Parts: sequence; C-alpha cells; structure tokens
Amino acid sequence: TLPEGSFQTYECDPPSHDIKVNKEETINMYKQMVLMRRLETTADGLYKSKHIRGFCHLCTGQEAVAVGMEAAITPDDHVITAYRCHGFTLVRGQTPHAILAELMGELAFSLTSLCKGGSMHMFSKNFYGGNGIVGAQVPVGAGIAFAQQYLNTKQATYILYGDGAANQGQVFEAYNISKLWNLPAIYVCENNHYGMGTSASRSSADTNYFARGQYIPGLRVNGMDILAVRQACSWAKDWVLSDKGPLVLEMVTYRYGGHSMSDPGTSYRTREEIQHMRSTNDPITGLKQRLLDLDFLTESETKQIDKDARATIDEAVKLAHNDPFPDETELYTYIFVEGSEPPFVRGREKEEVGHVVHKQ
Amino acid sequence: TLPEGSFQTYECDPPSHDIKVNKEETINMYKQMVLMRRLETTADGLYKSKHIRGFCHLCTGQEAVAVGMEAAITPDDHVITAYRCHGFTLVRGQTPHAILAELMGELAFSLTSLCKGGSMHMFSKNFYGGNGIVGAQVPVGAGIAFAQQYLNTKQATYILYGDGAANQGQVFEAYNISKLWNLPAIYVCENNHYGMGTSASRSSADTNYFARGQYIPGLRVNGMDILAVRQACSWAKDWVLSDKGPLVLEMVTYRYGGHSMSDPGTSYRTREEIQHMRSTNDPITGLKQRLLDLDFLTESETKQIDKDARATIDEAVKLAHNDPFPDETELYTYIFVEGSEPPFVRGREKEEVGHVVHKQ
Amino acid sequence: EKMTVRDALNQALEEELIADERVFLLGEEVGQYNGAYKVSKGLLDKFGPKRIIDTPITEAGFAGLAVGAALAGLRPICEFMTFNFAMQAIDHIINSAAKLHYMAGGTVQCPIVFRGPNGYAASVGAQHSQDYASWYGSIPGLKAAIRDPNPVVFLENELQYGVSFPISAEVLSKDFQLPIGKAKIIREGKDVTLVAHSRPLNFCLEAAEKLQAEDGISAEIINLRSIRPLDVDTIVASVKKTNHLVSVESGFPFFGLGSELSALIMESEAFDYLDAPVERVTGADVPTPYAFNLEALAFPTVDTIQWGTEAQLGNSLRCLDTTTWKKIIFLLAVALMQSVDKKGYPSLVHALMEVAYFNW
Amino acid sequence: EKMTVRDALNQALEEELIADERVFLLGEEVGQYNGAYKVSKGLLDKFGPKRIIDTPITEAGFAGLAVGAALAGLRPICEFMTFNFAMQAIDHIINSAAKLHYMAGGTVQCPIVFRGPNGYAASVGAQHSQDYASWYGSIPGLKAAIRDPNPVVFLENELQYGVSFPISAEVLSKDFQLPIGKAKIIREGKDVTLVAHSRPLNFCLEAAEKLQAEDGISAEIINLRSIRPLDVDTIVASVKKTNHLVSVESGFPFFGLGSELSALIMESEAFDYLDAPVERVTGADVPTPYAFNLEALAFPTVDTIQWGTEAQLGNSLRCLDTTTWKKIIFLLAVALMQSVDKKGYPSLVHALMEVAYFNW
Ligand SMILES: Cc1ncc(C[n+]2csc(CCOP(=O)(O)OP(=O)(O)O)c2C)c(N)n1
Ligand SMILES: Cc1ncc(C[n+]2csc(CCOP(=O)(O)OP(=O)(O)O)c2C)c(N)n1
Ligand SMILES: [Mg+2]
Ligand SMILES: [Mg+2]
Repeated sequence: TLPEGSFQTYECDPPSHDIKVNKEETINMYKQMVLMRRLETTADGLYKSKHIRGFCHLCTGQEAVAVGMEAAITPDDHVITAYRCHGFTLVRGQTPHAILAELMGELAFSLTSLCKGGSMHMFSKNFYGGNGIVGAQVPVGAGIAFAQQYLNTKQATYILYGDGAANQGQVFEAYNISKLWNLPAIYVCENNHYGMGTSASRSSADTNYFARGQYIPGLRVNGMDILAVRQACSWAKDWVLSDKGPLVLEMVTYRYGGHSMSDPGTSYRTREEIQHMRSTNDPITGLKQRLLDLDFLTESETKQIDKDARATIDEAVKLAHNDPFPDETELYTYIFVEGSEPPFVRGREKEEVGHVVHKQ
Repeated sequence: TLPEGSFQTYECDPPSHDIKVNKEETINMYKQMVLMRRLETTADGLYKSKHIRGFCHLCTGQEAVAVGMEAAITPDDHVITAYRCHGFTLVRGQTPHAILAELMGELAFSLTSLCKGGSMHMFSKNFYGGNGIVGAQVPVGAGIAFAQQYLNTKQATYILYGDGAANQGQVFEAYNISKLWNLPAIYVCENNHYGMGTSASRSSADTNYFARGQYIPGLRVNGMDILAVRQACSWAKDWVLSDKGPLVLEMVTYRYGGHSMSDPGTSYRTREEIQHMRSTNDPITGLKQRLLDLDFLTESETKQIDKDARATIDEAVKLAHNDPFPDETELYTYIFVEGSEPPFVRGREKEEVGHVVHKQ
Repeated sequence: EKMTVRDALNQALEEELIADERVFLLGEEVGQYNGAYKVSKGLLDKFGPKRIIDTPITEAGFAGLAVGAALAGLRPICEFMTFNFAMQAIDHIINSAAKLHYMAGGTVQCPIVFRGPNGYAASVGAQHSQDYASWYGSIPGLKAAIRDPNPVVFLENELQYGVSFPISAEVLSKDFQLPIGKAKIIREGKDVTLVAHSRPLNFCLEAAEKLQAEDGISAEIINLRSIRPLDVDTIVASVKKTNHLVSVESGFPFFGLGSELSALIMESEAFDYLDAPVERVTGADVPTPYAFNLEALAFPTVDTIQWGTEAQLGNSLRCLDTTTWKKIIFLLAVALMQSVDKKGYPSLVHALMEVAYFNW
Repeated sequence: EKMTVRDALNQALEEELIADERVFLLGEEVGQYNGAYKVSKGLLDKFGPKRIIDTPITEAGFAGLAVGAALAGLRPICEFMTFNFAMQAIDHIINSAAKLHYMAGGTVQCPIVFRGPNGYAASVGAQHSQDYASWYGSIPGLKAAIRDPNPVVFLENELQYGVSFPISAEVLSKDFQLPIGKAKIIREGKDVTLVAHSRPLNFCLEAAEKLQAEDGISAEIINLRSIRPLDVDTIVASVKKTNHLVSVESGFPFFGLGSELSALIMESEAFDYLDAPVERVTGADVPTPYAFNLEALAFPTVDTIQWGTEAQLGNSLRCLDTTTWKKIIFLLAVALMQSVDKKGYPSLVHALMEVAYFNW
C-alpha cells in the first residue's frame, strides 16, 4: 500500500493506493536507480576532469521518475524529455557505455547520437530525446501522441518537462490541442522546485502544476516514491488508452546538484534544504528501506548492488576511454537522410568541402 | 439596473447590477455606436469600389465593446487590440476622416499612421494599435500595464483579443507574468464566437474564456449590452487600481460580417444564426430601446442621430477622397526615429537610394 | 493545358494524400474553410477530418505537434496561413526539425513539409509581407520538396495562386516530382542572366520582352525553384554564356538572395566571365508600407528589373567610351606593373603601357 | 587598464541604469542569480527588484512585455539568456518592435535593447550555438547600440565574456558611447583586409601575426561593431588600399556576412581595386556537432583564416605564373575584341593580341 498523500487529484479519482509489489521487479527498479545515480556521479567526475564539456545536466535525486515510469510502461510506449536526459536514456535502453561515450565525445558506435548531440540530445528506441530548448519538447510530444492515435497503436506518450518549462506558452498550446483532439498524451511535470536559480513560486503564478491543464485532469505524485510513480504512470496509461484524453501528472521531486555543471546550486537555496531532502526524501534510500522491511533484500545484498553498479560504470568508463573520437568526415554526415544528400557540403572556406560518405 | 445574467463570475464577486445612467452620456454612447457602424458600413462600400484594399476587418456587431469600454475609462487609460481596430481607433480619438483616409491610402496628415499601417495598424494617443499577428498584442499589452505600475500612474490597461487568439501560448505567458507581478492589466477577450471560420468550440478546449486565466479572476459580460460593458470595465478599472492584480473579462459578442472582406462569412455558420443575432441581440437596437423606454430619446430623435452619423461619414469620405496620396519620398521616412536615421536607405536597386527628409 | 498555381498545389496535395496513408495536412482553416487561400479546397470532403485537420491559432503548438508526428512515423504537411505567422513557430522549424537528424546522429528522421504563402501580398502592410527565403536558406538540414525524407520549407506566394501556367501531361502524372535543387531555364537568352524565384519571375519574363523590344537585349531567365540546395551550376553555366547576372527577389536587400549569388559567382569560375558586377534587384530596405503608391515602390517591378538590367549592361565593357577604355587599360597596366615587376615581366608591362599611353 | 567584456557590459548597464530612471533590465536569471553568465552581477543589489527583473522562462511573453513597456515610455533592456532562445520571441523583435515605428507612421517609438550571447559557445551542440547576425541584419528598422531611440539587437558572445581588453579613460567615462554604424580598424595593414565581428576577431588578430611572420603578409583587420548599419565606407577604403578582402564570421555560410560583403564590394568602387574574389571564411554548413574534434572543424579558427587569406592572395594577380598570365591576357584580348569591335577600336585589340600571342 502506498502511504496517504502519495497522490493529490484534480478533476479525477486517484489511482488505487493498493499496489502489488513483485520482488524481482522491485529489486530491479532499485538496481536501476542505484546504477543511474552512479552514472551521474561518474559523469560529474568526468566533467571535473574535463573529459566531458559544455552543458551537462544531472538528474541525481530524480531517479524515481525515470525508473518508476519505465517500470509502468512497455518499450513500445513513447517518451520525450528535455536536456536533463541521461536517466531517461538509460532506462530507455542505452548502455552506460553508450551514454558516457556520447558525453565524452567518443564514438561507441552506439545509437545515442554518434557524439553529435552530447548531453542534451540522446536518443533511443521510442525515446525522442533530450531537447535543449525549454518547452519545445512538449508540443513535439503531443505530436508523438497524435501519431499513436493516428496509427491506432494503443500506446501512450509521456511528455516530460520541468517546473520552469511549465509556464511556456507552447505547453498551453499543446494542452489545448490535445484536449480538443483527445490525444493519448500524458504530460509529466517534473517539479524539482527550481528552474535554474528560480524557485517555482517565483516563476509560476500557480505552482499546482498538476492542475495547470485546467480542462485536463491531473494528479500530483510523490515523485520521490518510486512505487507511487509507477502506480501513477500505469494508471495514466490506462486512462489515455481508454480514450479519456490527455492527463497532467506532477512528479514532486528534487535535484541535489546544481542546474548544470557551472551552477554550484547553493546560491538560491540553502545547504540545509538540500541536506534535508537527501536525508528524509531520497528515492533510493526510501525504496531500500522498503525492500529491507519486506525482506526482499538484506543490507549486504544492497551493498553488493552498490558494488555491482560501481563496477558496471567503471567498466563503461574504461570502454569509453578506449573509444575513438569520431572520424573527422563525420562532420558532414547525417545533415540529411542517407541517400538524399546534396553532392557536397560547404566547409569553412570554399576549398573546404565535405563529401558525404556513409559507412554501412 | 442591468438584467440578470449580464455577468458570470470566476473567483470574484460580480460588479453591482445597479447602475446610474446619465442621459447625456448614454445618448452619446448611442451616437458613437451609430457612427461606428456607419463608418464600417462605409468602409465596406469603399472596399467594394476598390478604394480600400488588402485586409480589412470590420467590427459591425461588436460596437458595444469599444464604446462601452471607452465610456468607462479616461483618455489616460491604455488600450491595445488586434487588427479589427477601426472602432477602437474611433473611440480613442481619431476622426472618421483620418480613419477612412488611412484605409484609402490617402494622407490626411492624421495621426493614424500616415498610410503606412492601413486597416490593421491604426494608432492614437494611449492606443497602441491594431496588430496583425494573432495574440502578439497580448504580452505587449501586459508591458504597457507594466509601465503603468513602474511609473505609478494609476492608469489601467485594457488588452483586447479574440476567442481564436485566446489559445495562443503567449496569452498564457502574459497571464502568468502579470499575476506574478500583480500588474494592472485587464485582459478582454472579445468572444465573437468565431476565429475566421473556426467556431470557438473547435478552437478552444474550454470556451469559458473568462476563466482561462485560471489563477486570475474573471468576468463574463454580455458584450451586446453596452451598459453591462461599461459597468464591467469600470469595475475592472477599480479592481486593478486597487492593486488586486490582473483580471480577465470576456465580452460575449458577435460579428455580423465575414472575418475580412474576402470571407462572405456564411460557409461556417447559418444565415439564420446571423439574422437571429441581429434581431434579438443587436447592441444598437438594444440601447435604443432602453433610451426610448427611459424617454431619453424619441423615435424621431434617433432617426436624426442616424442622419447625422450618415452626414458625418459622408463628409469624411469626401474629405478623404480629396486627400493626396502620400508623397513618394515617404517610403523612406520613419523607418528609424527622426534624427537617428542612417544617411541613406537602399531602394530596389543600387542606384535607387532613399534620403530621408523629414518635414516639420 | 493550363492550370493555376492553386490548382496545381491542390492536386499535388491530393496525390500525396492518396499515395501515402501517413501523409496528413494540418493548419489553420485548411479543412472546413477549404483553406484561407483555398489551396486545400475539397480535401476535407475527400479525405475526412482524420487527414485534413483544422488547428487552433497556435503556430508553435501545431508546428511542434507536426514535428513530433513526423518523428513518430507520419508525414505531416504543415500549412502556415502565411510564413509571417511561422515566426511564432520558427524555433520548431529550425531547432526541433532542421537540426534534429544531425543531433541524433542519423537515428531519427523528420520527414515534414512546412508550406504556405511567403513574401509580398497586396496592401497587407509590413507584418504580412516578409520574404523568408534567405532565413530558411541559411539553415543546414532544411530542403525543398515534398517526398523528401528531410524537413522541407516550401515557400509559395499568395499573389501567384490565381495565376495560370501551361502544364504538360508528364507533369500532371501523379508520380511526377520536381528534381530537388535543380533550377530551370524558363527563357533562353544570350546577353544577360536574370535569376529569380516565385512571383518576381513574372516580372522578369515581362521585362525580358521589353528589353528585347526596346534595347535588343536578349535575357536568359532562371527559375531557381529551390533556394537550398541552390543550383549554382545552372547559374554559372548561364553566366559563362551571357557574362552578366541580375538577381531579382522580393525580400529585403541585405543578406538576401542577391548577396548570396554575388558571393557564389565571385567564388566560381563564372567570375572570370563576368563583364560587370552582379546586379541586385530586391525589395526596398523598408518595412512594407500600406499606401498603394508607396507599396508599389517597395517591391521589384518590371521597370525596376529593366532598369537594373540596363544598368548592368551599361556597366559592362561593351558600352564603355574611349576615355574609360584608356583609363582601364592604364590602370590595368599600372596594376600589372606593380604586381609583376617583382616577378620580372617588364616587357609585358612596357608593351601594355605603350598601348595605353601612346597608341591613342 | 584592462577590462573583461563581461565587466564592460556590466558597467555599461550600470551607467545606463543610473543615467535614466526609465531604463530597466529584465530576463531569465538576471537578478538573484546575477545572470546566467554573470553579466548582470551585482545589479540587483544596486538597483533593486523594480529595475532588475527576473522573468519566467517565457521568451515570447517577456520580450513582448518589454516591447509594450517601451511603447509606453520606458527603456527596457531585454536579456535573452542566449539568442538561440530568442527564436521563441523573434516575432516580437521583428513584427512588434522593428516594424512598428514605420507602421505607425512615426507616431509610436520603441526604444528597446534586446541583448545576450549569440553565436558559438563551447560543446553545447546545435541548438545552442547559432549566429543570428545575418537574420537580424536583414531587417529594416533594427539597429545596434544602447541609447538609440530605435529597437536594437545587441549580439554578444559567451566565450568572449571572460576575455580582457585594454580600455582607455575616455571609454571608461560614463558618457562615452560607441558611434553607431562605425567600424573600427583594429590592426593596420596593407596586403589584405580581414573583416569580422565578435569572437572571430581574436582569431583574425592571431592569424594576422602568423601571416606576417610566415608569409610577410600584412593584414588589416576591421571590427564591424555594427552589422546594421554596416560601415561600407571603411571597408571600401581599406580594400582600395589592400586590394584583397577576406570576410570572417562564425555563422552559417549561406546568406551570411560574407555573402553581403561580396555583394556590397561588387557594387562599390572597391570592386575595381580587387585583385581576387572576396574570400568567405565562415562556420561550416552543418548544425554544430557536440564532439570536441568535430566542433573544432565547424567554426573558423586561426588556421582557417590563415589558409583563407593565403588562398585569397594566391588567387591574386601577383602570384600567378607565366602560363596563367598569358591566358589572362589572351582572354582579355578576346573579350576586348568581341566587345569592342562593334565600337571600332581594332588597333587596341590588335596591340593586345600581339602582346598576348607574339611577345612571348
Ligand atoms: C527557450 C529557452 N529559454 C531558456 C533556456 C535556458 N535554460 C535551460 S534550462 C533552464 C531552466 C529550466 O527549468 P525546469 O524547466 O524547471 O527544468 P529543470 O532544469 O529543473 O529540470 C533554462 C532557463 C533554454 N534552454 N531554452
Ligand atoms: C499568428 C497568426 N496566425 C494566423 C493569423 C491569421 N488570422 C488572422 S485573424 C485570424 C482569426 C482570429 O480570430 P479571433 O482571435 O477570434 O479574432 P476575430 O477575428 O474574431 O476578431 C487568423 C487565423 C495571424 N494574423 N497571425
Ligand atoms: Mg525544475
Ligand atoms: Mg473571434
């Protein structure tokens, strides 16, 4: 059973608080969260040692959202999010190696984005990536949902955005269209309380993000409780697949780190606030406690899980370090779809000309 | 007293239904509505005789909104609207002559816009014009309200937009900012039931436009009853000037003609619907009846008012016909503010060069 | 057989809708209203509301949605009522669509067509008459033509919709496709090459007749058809023949088509064949005025093209007088001397000096 | 004395805020966070929240609001965190601001500054590194510099913020203003003119040193400072001296600065002084890749500029070999004959033919 207060509803009945927890599945979710945190911590380190550059937005603290959502859906469902996308990329099927190599600008011949996208632009099957433009993924996500309706696939589309992004006009344009057309679109606001250095209440006239759809029913979810997240996402899938139209979920969560690597994250909030969240609300600690309580795991087994995660990531880093930088000819590939390219692409001066040679 | 059902509220108490009607003022409002309708009818004719070209959006049927609003405010208050702006230009102080000359591309040396703007871009003191881009005037209007707050002028800003425009994302962005910053902004949705050929319910997931501000209180007003409009606008002014923050008014009205001159206006609605509106809901007929009932006017006096309006507009047309086309050198003036222009402006080929000579 | 541009577009849309179930058309008023400019007339009746979709007036929202639908396997045709309104959605065209395939390292495709009228229309003022060819032309990843797997921006012109052109049986065949990036010589000539696209081509044709009749100048006219990829080869070949290039466009002069053609020609072998600098005939460097007489001065006309062409030929060697000839030869000799004497060709220089100085 | 670009901007903002009560700064994170790139550091403390205003992440909304505030008498400085995000608001920059004064026939002014980083930054991928100079450069009604009464777009570069430049006492004075539209020769030279703006200027300076040291080439460098108005005179004068022009920019090649400069030079008297075609050094025609090694190939570098310049000089007459000389003279003679014989200068032609054919 989920605790009281896991959900808050807007114009709908809440999902059931009674949940079934399958041992293996729950342990898997736990493992994935641990792995995800380790991945991000490692990225942090690699950034500091200058193996990763540019923008890099970590999701540490928010693991339950990605992992809980993935646990509720199938690989055939669709997910799109913003630049804070490493976690989603991981649960959507890319390996830590592929993700780290992408971040390090090294080519794992993975499917992330051949090092052309970097931290903000990773892709996977039915995962339409990170998007660097705040809010832009929201109508794009509505379009993915539209395609499901059009193709009659009976698949759901989860569209993630932040509390800062929630005020973007195009979010409301997407709400409006998806309600009018009854799209199977699940808007998921990851409310981590801040958009860069701006607290939710300074950016949003109304911080009830689950109700911002106004004519769209909504649900606020304790996004630090992975079981609540899973339950909400699964309920939401049922909702849209029974043709009830779009939904807005608000996942209340928290990012422990700064907005990006250049933000220490402590000028607009207190260290105590962060510490308090970590110690009372952490999604990994929370699930661990539950697993221990249920006797699904022992302390030493959790230690082993930590160790395994560390080993997996260490191995991935090693692989990534050995990966080559992309070949310089890659500069000119995939501007256009293979076979439809113009004969050449101009470089930086008229003598520098790129000829596209796709390898098989 | 205003009839029951003049107002419908959202998160606020309604304005009082008890209103004072001053004879002279009310007659004046009546005269203005009659004049406005005559102006538009004349523009219609001039369009058909090809004296006016391009886009031309008439406000016939919606007169009570502009006239009622102006009756409630002072010339120091601020108004901005979209392309359907002849009526507002008239109440904001431009003469019929100036408006018609602008439409005919003839220069009355008026202040509308020296024939550079045309139908959609007329201006006057504290009237920031027509705007041809649906929705764009809404955040701009919020900025005008912002300036009033900044300058502490104790003036209100009325920001008009249509039922079609009401779904634009930037409207919600403006709502959000003006609520956060408590701006004296009055959003006025002129719900004339259609945006071009699209009925409100096909464009808007929620047609309660007065409630679309969600966290902003709203009022739905019978926009065909000029006294209700005046009362609502005056109540709204009090509201924002007592620092209660923004408001959303919805004026339920109707446009008799097509969207613009190229739209017969009958493919997406029935002739009966239009006829029904005209005969049961017309703002001019409505006020006339009241004036007759109150013995403020006699039938023959209203006839005289019609005649006077006709004469005024005929005279304006005559003046406009005699106005010159703008001098060709005007092509190059007012691209930049006087005194800050570059030495010359390029024309259509390198030998065609505009030198800016402003006359005094 | 003759066909209007409107009918040709309508038929092309119909063919694509028949050929591929994944193709759908969305935009404002494309369905029930049959299109603001009637380009989609009858399509709703033929294909139903699933495939011909009226949207709210929310450009960012529906353009983003269309992009998402393309990512998820559909082939949207997204109509903008005009490209002026596409500025509200340009972030999606550039950042969500054009750059995506590259950012995703080729793992995601975005087969979408954005289309609608672009450039000048009659008497609609500055906000409704901008030509965006050069903006979109600058963006890698964009293209032009309908069955392409890449994002395509297809720029039409309202004033052309009603113009008829002869049409061959081949073109009428449902599988006919314009070769992308191939310009077309629509008039052969030998003295000067006029390059244009869209509406100004009409004026070029007319100007060519006048140039022939009045000056005996034989103008070759190239219809670019695609701005990106730009068919430099066809232009270069023509200029090598005619030795003169006049570029004609309706957009603003700076950073426009004429600029790009000047640069491309300078960089090409055609440069050596040029008898005069490339001439740019463009829209005037002013926002479009409404007044009819001013508007007429803001865009290229038959006369402007004629003058530009005459100026161009006037600039060419063959029209120079004796004094200018002497000056040129003298300067050439000086230049040769300055540059050559280090390398040691004094005899050449002296010979030239003699020609220039003493032979006359 | 030396000062970083960041500090110079900060000081300029402070001076304007002190000089005029109507000036205020708004944008995302400009206040409490001290600016995403710390340009507005300390200003909130000095001027308070009335004048240093944090906005939600709603570019269309706050840019439109800033425009409205300008219309109503204030002098907003609107910061975009980067100009990439300004695409969401570009309709307001162009349609609400740049065109307004003209559309209003001079009756409305819009004194506003839009500013923020533009162009490339390091390892941020395709959505965060576009250079918009040519887009804004094409728009009549826009300008560049802060106390101007017109809408201004002020393009900065993130990578430059931390770079220091020497600064004179004159410049430090609070009334110092850059003359708008005046380019500056930042290095004198006699063999070639390099024209650039913003970050690539650094590379030009370095390249110039290398050219001097390695090839004995003396490069003159012009800092454009303003893209519109563009100081053609300074460039023309320099090219008349150096006979060679290389344009350097970080934007996409097509429809860019190099294109415009090519056209302007072709149209100017400097054309006759040109010893080689204008050389364009630009960003590569690809969306910006993330991978470090690919990114390095996507933007102009010291080397690219050096190669481009050497190519340019290699193209010039003074480096040609004997065979080429003969070919040129021969072609010239043929051209002369073809064009001249109608006019009757056979002696000249024959003399030239002799030089070309028989003197060697
Ligand atoms: C249109 C746009 N404006 C501004 C930015 C800069 N920016 C990047 S992330 C961000 C904060 C977004 O906050 P939120 O939506 O809460 O997501 P979170 O970072 O908390 O996951 C901002 C302002 C951007 N990328 N795009
Ligand atoms: C951004 C944008 N999109 C589309 C248009 C074309 N357009 C002009 S008016 C209009 C309908 C607007 O309807 P509404 O807001 O209800 O105003 P009304 O015409 O009823 O006064 C449309 C679609 C435009 N001018 N701007
Ligand atoms: Mg957030
Ligand atoms: Mg309407």
